[in-house]
Amino acid sequence: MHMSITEFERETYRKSPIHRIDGRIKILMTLAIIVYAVALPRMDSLDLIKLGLLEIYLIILMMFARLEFSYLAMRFAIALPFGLGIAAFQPFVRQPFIQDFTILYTLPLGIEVSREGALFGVIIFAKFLVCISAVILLSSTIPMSELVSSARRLGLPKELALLFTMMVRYLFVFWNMLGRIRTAQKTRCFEIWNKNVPRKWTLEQIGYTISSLFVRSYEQGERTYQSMLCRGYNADAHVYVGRKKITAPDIFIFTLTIAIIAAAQVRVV
Amino acid sequence: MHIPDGYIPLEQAAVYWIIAILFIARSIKWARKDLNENMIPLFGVLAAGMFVLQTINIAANLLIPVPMLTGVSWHVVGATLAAIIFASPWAAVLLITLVLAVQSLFGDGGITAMGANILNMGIIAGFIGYYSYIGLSKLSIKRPIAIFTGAWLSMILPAIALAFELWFAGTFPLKQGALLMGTFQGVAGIGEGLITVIVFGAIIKARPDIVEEDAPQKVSTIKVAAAGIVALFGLAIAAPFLTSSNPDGLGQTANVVLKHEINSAITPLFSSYSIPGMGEMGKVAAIVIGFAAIIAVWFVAAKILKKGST
Amino acid sequence: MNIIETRELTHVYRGKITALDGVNFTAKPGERISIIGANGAGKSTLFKHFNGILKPTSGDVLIKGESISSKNILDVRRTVGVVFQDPDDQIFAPTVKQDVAFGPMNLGLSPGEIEKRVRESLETVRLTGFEERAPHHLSTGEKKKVAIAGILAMRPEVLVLDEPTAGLDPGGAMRLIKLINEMNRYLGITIITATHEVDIVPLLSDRVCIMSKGKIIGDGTPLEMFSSPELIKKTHLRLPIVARLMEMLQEAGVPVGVKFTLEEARDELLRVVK
Amino acid sequence: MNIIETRELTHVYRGKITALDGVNFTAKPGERISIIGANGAGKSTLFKHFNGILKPTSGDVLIKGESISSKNILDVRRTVGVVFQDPDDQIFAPTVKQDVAFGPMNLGLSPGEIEKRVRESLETVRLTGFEERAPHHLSTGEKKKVAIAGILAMRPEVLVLDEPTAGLDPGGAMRLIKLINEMNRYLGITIITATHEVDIVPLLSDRVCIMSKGKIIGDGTPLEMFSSPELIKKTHLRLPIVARLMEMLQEAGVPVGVKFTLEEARDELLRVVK
Ligand SMILES: Nc1ncnc2c1ncn2[C@@H]1O[C@H](COP(=O)(O)OP(=O)(O)OP(=O)(O)O)[C@@H](O)[C@H]1O
Ligand SMILES: Nc1ncnc2c1ncn2[C@@H]1O[C@H](COP(=O)(O)OP(=O)(O)OP(=O)(O)O)[C@@H](O)[C@H]1O
Ligand SMILES: [Mg+2]
Ligand SMILES: [Mg+2]
Repeated sequence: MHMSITEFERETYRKSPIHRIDGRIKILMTLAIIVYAVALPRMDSLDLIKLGLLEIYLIILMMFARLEFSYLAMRFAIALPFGLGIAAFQPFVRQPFIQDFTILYTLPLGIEVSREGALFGVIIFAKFLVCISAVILLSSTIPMSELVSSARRLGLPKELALLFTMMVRYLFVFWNMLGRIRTAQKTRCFEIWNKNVPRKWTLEQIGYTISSLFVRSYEQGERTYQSMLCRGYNADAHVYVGRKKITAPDIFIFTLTIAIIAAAQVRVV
Repeated sequence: MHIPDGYIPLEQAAVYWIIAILFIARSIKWARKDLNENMIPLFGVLAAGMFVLQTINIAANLLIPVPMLTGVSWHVVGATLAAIIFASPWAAVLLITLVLAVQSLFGDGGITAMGANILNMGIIAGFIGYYSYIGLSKLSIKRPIAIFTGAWLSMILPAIALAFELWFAGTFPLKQGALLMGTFQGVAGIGEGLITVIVFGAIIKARPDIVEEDAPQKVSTIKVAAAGIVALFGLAIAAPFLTSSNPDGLGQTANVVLKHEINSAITPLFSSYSIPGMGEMGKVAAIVIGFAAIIAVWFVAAKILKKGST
Repeated sequence: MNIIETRELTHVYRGKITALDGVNFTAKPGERISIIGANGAGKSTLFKHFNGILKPTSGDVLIKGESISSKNILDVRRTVGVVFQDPDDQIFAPTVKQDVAFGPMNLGLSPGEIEKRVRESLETVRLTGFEERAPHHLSTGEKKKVAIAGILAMRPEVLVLDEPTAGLDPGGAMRLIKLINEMNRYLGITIITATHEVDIVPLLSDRVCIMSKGKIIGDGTPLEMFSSPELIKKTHLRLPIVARLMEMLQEAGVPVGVKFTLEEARDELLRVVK
Repeated sequence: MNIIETRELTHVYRGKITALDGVNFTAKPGERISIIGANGAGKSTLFKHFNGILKPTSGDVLIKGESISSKNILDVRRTVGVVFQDPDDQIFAPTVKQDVAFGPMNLGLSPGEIEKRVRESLETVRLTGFEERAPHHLSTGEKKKVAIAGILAMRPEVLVLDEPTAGLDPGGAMRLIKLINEMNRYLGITIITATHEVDIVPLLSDRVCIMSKGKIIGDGTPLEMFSSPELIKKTHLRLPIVARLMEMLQEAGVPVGVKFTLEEARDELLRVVK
């Protein structure tokens, strides 16, 4: 399970028609798709067709973005479990907004599986899937720094932008530090279940690990920040974002997305 | 703990978002005034640290794919830590907002649901954690215990809030939800408490220059008392639902009230997703309008902040 | 006028550890100075004062005659470029190219100029082809090169290098020394280096300062400094190898002078042999 | 039997960068081996395989004839002590003393023995008095010394040192070299070093391996390795200074042999002069 943050960032520097689209457009597109998906009625089997249509559209965009299959698989593998839990629960639950339940099976302990519950579970999972796909597409085709500057152009307050940038930068520092500390311990035969040493000592070491992780990352981060200052960085200089023109392909893709959403809504009745 | 997209209906998500935006705007004011430049690296590292620790958790999740736990996975929240270190609950709101934003890019927690997530893990957790810590410190309780309790409460109360939110959304029954997530977070809260105590202790020891040790004494007692009253009030409202044998029945009563309060304002626009007389196109138009409305709120908030900054 | 001057500069880390103890140091424009001294002598701490990264516990640091303050700090950092000892303190961008471009970007240069400087700096340290690599995933020597390129791209008036050759392979080290000397000769850039590799000191400097326990206890030409055995011994230093060999021959009764560079030593020995 | 052996060891970083490319390396107990090569040649990557910190992309690493696996990994790390190039990869405890005691503690030694080893290791690297300091608040050289002390305290059978002298002052470097040689002579500890300081190679090793682009392209005595100019040139290396001076004298017509250490060179020159 090694998806380092650098690798994640790397994918965003590919060259493809999708990567080239203006960041603002990509953000708005993503929001439009997510908001539409979430807005679909709670219990309507037609939803599944609409969501399916959107999912196909997103997959096509991913293909145009030339994202590697193994990379995408990893991204989905990380994201999907978050939504699975609650969805998998639905068939057993009596949703308050559903009047009649058709019982499909009765399990031991009197747990009943209802068709409506199952349908609702499938629908929220489908919604979740579409939203995740949209987010993965966005975050795989736009570098963090550009995401921030695009969000700035869309009105993100500069303090948030600055702190967000710093945070992303320190992600790498922290990640690195974690690796270093683990190596340091491994080299010297540290093992949590080691029976040669008192339990108390091991617990203490875990505590030290967490504290040195934070303190050393912080100090490393501070030194890095100082060296950024040395190279002429100051908070205001960074926050300046130049103007950027929206081009014809940008408008095209945005219109296409809205059109697809409209088509899903109007055609699939 | 992170609610994904699609699990709460849009109109409810919008309400949470509006609350969140108000709090975020105020927390940005805090940053502008009280976050000096030397503290920026610490802020960034803490935010990054919260994220990385949670990423390790993602890995653990994949190793132990217990479906029930994945939706409500254990997370180091860190709101209390941030609030105590920066001596302000607003720091927690801001920091958690950033963490949630990056997490949502990894698919952990939704975009529309982010408002609710910020409400639980940033606002409720931050304020509860901070004021519990301050309150206990004022009662001259030992610092580690005060921190631990604050951090523990900041895990368990948001879990109850979450149970309510999912219940409103109709995706999870209230009592089971509260019991399940409460227990879960109650246990996870022990880890959270320990980590908060350890990290805070380490930072104080390594860099006494950056953290004010006597900050608790400076907070006015009135503020702490007010925070306590708000929290108790919240619990007083929640308790009947949690103890009732038929919370859904109570919910229906509550719903009647809520319909008049919130839903009546939002339902015509969102709930049926249509504009009368426009047929299917009307639904599309309604969504576009709703979408535009959220962006408008965003813009207005940004504008107000911009005015303040120059 | 002195381009860098410290007056009774003292630095105490967290109220306990006195790393600098009343340092008076001056550098004139165009000088080539090496600072040598044992581990923990205070070299890196001194360097961090040259561009205002650390604030004096007491005393003063003057750049071009002006004391460092929050008003002129940006100018100071444009004037004095410091390459830190640990490259991890210096590199942070996601790609090598972005990292090297970071300084020039902040100077507000045109995209064309930035592009040019990045290319040139990377060529200088022989890292062409590494543009899209992540700097954190390089070998130690490669990281060091990125850190140096990042400062070179800013074209500072004073170049301060903390252990520039540590971790570089001999080829890379020689190229860097040559480059530094050229920058000094043709562009008049002031060069201040800290190093433990005494063999390169004579190649890199006209003036040597010896530090010990937070103080400068010796200041003069390489010849002067290396001819006082007690000073050298006391500060855990040694003679450059060439000088040591000449000294050993002297002791064995061969009538040779002590030389510091290979060429000089060869000529001296040829004189004796013939 | 070989104490360390690699068979066609290949390491590819994140599916793209081939750092090791079919390396066959063997070390016999008691050998003193130096590995030299340009920046990015793959030295550090190779060392990280010696104690199983990295896993081979293909090929095999055998310690005392056994392939490294999760079963014997603890034994492997007890046998092979690696001092990494960057001391920050090695130190993490809140105080120097705890850091050095960390390894012995994990080995399950008695408190008295731990105390003794910590004291001895710190004395060896001359850090007595630093026990209660925080290791990450030390100078670069001091950190390096803590890292070395931490491994010495574990008394491994094989001591692997990645650039042990980089960042150490000359006095410290000489002391370390002496210590390493003593450990080899009296305790029979196998010593494997990677270094860019070619001048210390003849002092530290009986055998030199030259790495280039992830391969071992030369293996022999220092004399053999340094006598092939193309090999040296190609790998960005240079001759030790003493050897270079002798070579320059040869070229100028003086009838001397190429020597590597100061003493040998002095004797050779005295022979010619008299
Ligand atoms: N961040 C810090 N906190 C506390 N003490 C420090 C810190 N950095 C350095 N010191 C101490 O200050 C003294 C001077 O350190 P400095 O890094 O300036 O030495 P140096 O001459 O550069 O040594 P080296 O040759 O090892 O790099 C040392 O005793 C060191 O332990
Ligand atoms: N973590 C990493 N991820 C990707 N590539 C890496 C990583 N570490 C090293 N490399 C690459 O692998 C190659 C070998 O690196 P290694 O660190 O082994 O070199 P080295 O011989 O130790 O160099 P140096 O003398 O500079 O320390 C280099 O090209 C380097 O860029
Ligand atoms: Mg130093
Ligand atoms: Mg290396």
